[in-house]
Amino acid sequence: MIWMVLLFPLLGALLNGFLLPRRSKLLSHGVAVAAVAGAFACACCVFLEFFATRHSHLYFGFNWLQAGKFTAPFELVVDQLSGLMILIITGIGTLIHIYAGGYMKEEVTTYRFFAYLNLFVFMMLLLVLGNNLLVMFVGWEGVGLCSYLLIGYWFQEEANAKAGMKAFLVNRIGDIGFLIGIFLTYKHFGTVSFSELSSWMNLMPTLAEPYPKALFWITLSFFIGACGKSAQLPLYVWLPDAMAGPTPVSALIHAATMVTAGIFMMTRLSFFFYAAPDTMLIVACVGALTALFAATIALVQTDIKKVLAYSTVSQLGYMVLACGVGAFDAGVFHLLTHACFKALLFLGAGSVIFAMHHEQDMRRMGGLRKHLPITHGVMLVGVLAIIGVPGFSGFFSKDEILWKAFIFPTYGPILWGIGFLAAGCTAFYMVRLLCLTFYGTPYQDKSAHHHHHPHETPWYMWGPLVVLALLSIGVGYLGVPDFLAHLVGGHNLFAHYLEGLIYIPASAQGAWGHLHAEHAHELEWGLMLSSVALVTLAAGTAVFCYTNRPVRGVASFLGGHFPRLHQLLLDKYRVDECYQRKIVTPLAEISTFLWQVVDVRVINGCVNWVGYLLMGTSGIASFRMTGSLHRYGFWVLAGTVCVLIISCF
Amino acid sequence: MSAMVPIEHSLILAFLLFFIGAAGVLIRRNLITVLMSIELMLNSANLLFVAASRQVGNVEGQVMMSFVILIAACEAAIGLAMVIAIFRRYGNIKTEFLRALRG
Amino acid sequence: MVEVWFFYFFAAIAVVASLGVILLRNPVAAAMLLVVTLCALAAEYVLLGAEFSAAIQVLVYAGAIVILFTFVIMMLNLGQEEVGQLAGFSKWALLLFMLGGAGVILIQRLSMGALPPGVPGGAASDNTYEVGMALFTKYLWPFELASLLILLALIASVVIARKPTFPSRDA
Amino acid sequence: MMQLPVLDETAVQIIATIVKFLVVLVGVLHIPPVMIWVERRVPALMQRRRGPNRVGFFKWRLWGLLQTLADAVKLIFKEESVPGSAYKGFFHLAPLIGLLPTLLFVSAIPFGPAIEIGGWKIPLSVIELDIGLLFILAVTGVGVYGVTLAGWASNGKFSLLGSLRASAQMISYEIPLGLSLIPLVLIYGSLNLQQLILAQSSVWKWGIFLSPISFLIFLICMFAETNRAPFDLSEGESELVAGFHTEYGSAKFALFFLGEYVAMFALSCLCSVLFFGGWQIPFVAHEQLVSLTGSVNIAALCGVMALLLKAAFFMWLYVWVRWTLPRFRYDQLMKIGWKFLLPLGLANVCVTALVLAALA
Amino acid sequence: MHPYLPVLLVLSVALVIGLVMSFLSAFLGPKRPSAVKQEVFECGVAPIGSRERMSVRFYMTAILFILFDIETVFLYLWARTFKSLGWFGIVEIFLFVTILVAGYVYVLKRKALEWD
Repeated sequence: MIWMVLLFPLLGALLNGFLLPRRSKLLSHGVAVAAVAGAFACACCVFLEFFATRHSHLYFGFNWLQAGKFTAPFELVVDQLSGLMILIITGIGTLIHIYAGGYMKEEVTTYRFFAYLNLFVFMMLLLVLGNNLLVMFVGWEGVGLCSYLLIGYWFQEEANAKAGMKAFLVNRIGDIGFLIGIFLTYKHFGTVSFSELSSWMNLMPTLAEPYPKALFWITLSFFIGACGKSAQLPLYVWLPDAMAGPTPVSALIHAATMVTAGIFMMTRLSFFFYAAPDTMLIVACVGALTALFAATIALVQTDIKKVLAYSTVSQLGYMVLACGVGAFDAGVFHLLTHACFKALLFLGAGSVIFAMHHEQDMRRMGGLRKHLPITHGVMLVGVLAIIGVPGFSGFFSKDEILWKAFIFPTYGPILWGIGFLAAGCTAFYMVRLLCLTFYGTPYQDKSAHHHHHPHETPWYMWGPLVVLALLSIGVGYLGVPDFLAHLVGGHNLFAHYLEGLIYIPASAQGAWGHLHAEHAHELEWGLMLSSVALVTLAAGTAVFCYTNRPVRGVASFLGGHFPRLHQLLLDKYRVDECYQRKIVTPLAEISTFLWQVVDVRVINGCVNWVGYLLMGTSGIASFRMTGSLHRYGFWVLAGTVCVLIISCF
Repeated sequence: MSAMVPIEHSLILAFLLFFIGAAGVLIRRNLITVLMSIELMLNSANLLFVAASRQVGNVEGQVMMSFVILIAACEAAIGLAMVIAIFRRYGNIKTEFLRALRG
Repeated sequence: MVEVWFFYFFAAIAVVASLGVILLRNPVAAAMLLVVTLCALAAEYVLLGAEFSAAIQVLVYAGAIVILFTFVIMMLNLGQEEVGQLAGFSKWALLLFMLGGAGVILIQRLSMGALPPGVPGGAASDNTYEVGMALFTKYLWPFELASLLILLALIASVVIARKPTFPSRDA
Repeated sequence: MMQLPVLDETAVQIIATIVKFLVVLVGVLHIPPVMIWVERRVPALMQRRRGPNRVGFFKWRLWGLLQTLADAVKLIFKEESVPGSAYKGFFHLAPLIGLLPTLLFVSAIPFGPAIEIGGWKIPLSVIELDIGLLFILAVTGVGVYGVTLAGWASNGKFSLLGSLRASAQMISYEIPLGLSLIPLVLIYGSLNLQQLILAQSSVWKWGIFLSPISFLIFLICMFAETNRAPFDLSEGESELVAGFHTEYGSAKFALFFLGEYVAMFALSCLCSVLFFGGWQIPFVAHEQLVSLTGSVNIAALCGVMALLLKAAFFMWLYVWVRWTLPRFRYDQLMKIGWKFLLPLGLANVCVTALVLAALA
Repeated sequence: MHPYLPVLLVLSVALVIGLVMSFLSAFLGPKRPSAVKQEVFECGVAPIGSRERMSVRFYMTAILFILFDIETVFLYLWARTFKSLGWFGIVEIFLFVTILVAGYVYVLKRKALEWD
């Protein structure tokens, strides 16, 4: 069954890529949806099978790599984490595939799109199911490749192609970190299998040198990998640009699944991270800073997808923060809820864009509530979920993370404070997005080059949205924090579910005692209420600023009073420019030097010189090269005879 | 069937055939004859396979021999196709026209 | 000992006929003598207890491959005068034969008595069956690859022989 | 010391082989005259003509049977004319090269069960091999050379074209011929003709019932392999005068004729052997026959008669078809061979194998 | 007796008889050669000989023949061992045949076998 989960998307990709007639869009779409839906059905079976026993199960495929003592079997694992992940990937994947059929209706090469998309699902499944680092790495690189292909799907436009390349190159930096992590792991532990590493860490009561130091570097390397894939500071720059791809791609790859691979990987290796508190501090800081940093940029963006992209970076920052403070379960829970509501928001934005004929600038929207009632409804749910209104999924997950950050012994309240501010920003920019898009007065296009009224999307586009909206509300109740759940006599189902998987190794128990310590519920209540208050305040401000007012209210306010700050935010802190100046340009100059001088002059020169020498001298020898078959044949034979004669003596 | 032909006989016969074939390759100017001489050389190899198979008492040499026949068939097919192509190009099939490899 | 005399008889036919293959001026005659050589060798295979090999020698080699040669000779309709000449290479050929002669002596000196006596009664009772079993079990992959080789030869010969890529010179 | 030659097994079998072959040879030498007579009288009957009926001694005209004898005598006493531009050696050898394989072919047919003479058990086939089927395929393959050489050696336009056509046709139909026999090997598990016959012990185990498609393919190939109507393109009189034997006359022409009829006879025998139980008489087991007649030899002769009768049916079929069906065009001929019979033969092999494996 | 001895015997006897027969009329028939008689027959007009070249399709036929001949031989081997190999053999030979049929289809698609 587990193999079927993998086989279906692969088959779909191959069919779409190689076999299907190129013109039938319906067939391409049908095959792609069927492949992912089939995988989802199988994944459900696999998950239920696992859920019945809660015993992680290994599936051995074949002996993949073997060199000396090193072995890397092609082996899959189904446990709490990968079981959950395959459900997310195939479930949300199915919805997005269905949606994409409508969104990509006007495309000519849909088969290419769906082939990539199915391949992505396959690679992502491989990533989460692999039982060793190498299989995971194959998936890791595979999703990177698909991401590259899909960002550059409309490669005819140079900007898109460049965005794809940027994503690929930035990811490479992270990948190198990941690879170094794999190498170091193998060097110190002699295996790359998760189950073996996990049991090794579990059995060690204390860690002697060199392990603590090694673990610091190992986890740091892996974290760099996670930074690349999950778009953390300073490697987040590719994700906003990745919005050049089609919106379903943004929803599936750059919001729900691939970008969370870093969080997934860190959770998979949580036993390492727990044992390396120094790395954890770095992780927590990077996460918190990313959350706030991206949220502030999102405040002033005008492109609807860019807002969502920075929002994604910010939310990923929350997850990384959760990992950093040791609350991997909260991180994974936020991953789950975020997957639902961010996919919802992206698809909703996609519907808006679709209805607006590929207009992405929010300043040119407005008053769409009348035209797109369903989209408006689901977007509202999504926004409420992401800003953390009580009762919606985002509330539970974000609150859990902030609480865990608060009780983190080192700089805990500071981390909480940053996250808290970011939550405020989130509420503001999301409500701003909603107001600009759906409320207010419709934008009057002076040039009036399109006369179409925006229409509600067809059922197969809003259907998935409704499902995702229901999920965005419902999923949250799986992870109601303990202190709230106790009110109704329950407990945190999600944390309970992950208990068997995420454990603190014996050697690191001391450092993480606070996670299980008793805390005053009053404090928890207080924090929660304060964040609700902040969210309400921020949302209220946004509503106040952006409805029934000239639209550029706050922009003009900011621009009027803090023009430099406003410009800085609009320029996204000028990180890209800085990278360009400090890294890309010098690199290009060095490369040019290597090319122009070292390669062309020195290396080519040497090779050419040798070549000229040989050409000059070979003229002397080539008098024997008559081109006569007989002579060649004769020398072959004569040589053979000579060898035979020599071998006789 | 009881008496066995000593393998040395087969060796010598194979050797003679091989050298006759090799001589054909070297001394003839006609591509088709050259190809036929190559067939002779292949046959000498076949004879060795069969004789060796007899010598060691199993049939693997004969299996090899059938593979060699298969290869000979493919070789003849492609070789003669090239002869036809060469004939179209040069109007005859003398080997001295094939001097593209001259240094 | 009758077998040995038969062996000599067919060996003589094979050698004489193969000499004819390389020396005759007429390509069709050469092809026919090639058939004779092949059939004589098939007889040798029978004497060596390899009746399946003998059968495919006649069936495939004499019955198919040489037919192809004959067809090509007839298709190109090469006259005798066009094809008969020797390459201007006779002194090398002389050397070759000297080397060949030396080789014969060498083989004789080396092999007579030096090789282990063969396994008696080595000929299988059901030769075809044994060859088939060996081919389809132990040599499974070579067998399947052989089909790819045939495919390759088929496609290559179609491509090469079909259309002239250059205008022919004599047209 | 002089010693009387003692007849041992080898000597007896060698003598028996030569005798059997001579008997077969004499037998097949009678086929062309009889067949030519049949080929003249049967169409005459079909077309309400009289056909040849003049030649005779005094009053005995024997329904024109003697006409063919006269023809034979005429052929032998005619002047032999060789074209000046012909390749002489091959011109003379070609009919022989064409005839030898067919003689080998007919020698490989088991005409009956073994007989016993003076305590020696003598099989009723001249050549009995374990790989009889492959042997037959091999000699038919070599048989192409006769046709090819004849046309080439004549060095004439019509002969060359005729011979190329004929040999291309023969090799094209050799493949389906070979493929059509594979299901029989699959079913009966042997390549030995005598064993194939013995395996068809009852009528319902005859090849025609167990593998009817094979029979169909084989029948078509039989006609094509012998260059008989409706596949007699190589000697299409209207376009090629007479095909590869245009330049042949007198005894050599007779040899070609002989070769053609022997090939027809051999293929008819093979057809009876493979698909109609060979020398077995329907519904009468051989052991029954032996006990009925009281003698192995008489029973064997009955078997020979049965086989010859079955073969005679196919010989007659040749004539019947010749005067019934029109000739195919050459492209149609090749199309039938390569695009119909070959895929059909392959499919037949595959289906037979699947069915057998499923039944096993 | 060696089972192949009869082949040799048949061949030699047939060769002798065949030679006798083919030279029978050389002895019995009249010999009156003339230049016209020795011309190649081309429907009575002056012969122009057979110097033109034949269609490449004959060659294609022969190529296909070789390749399928080999296939047939291997099929015979398989048929002979079919009862021992069973399904394994079927799978093996089907793969073999499939690959060859691919080549066959290629030849058909290239129309190398079209006689027109």
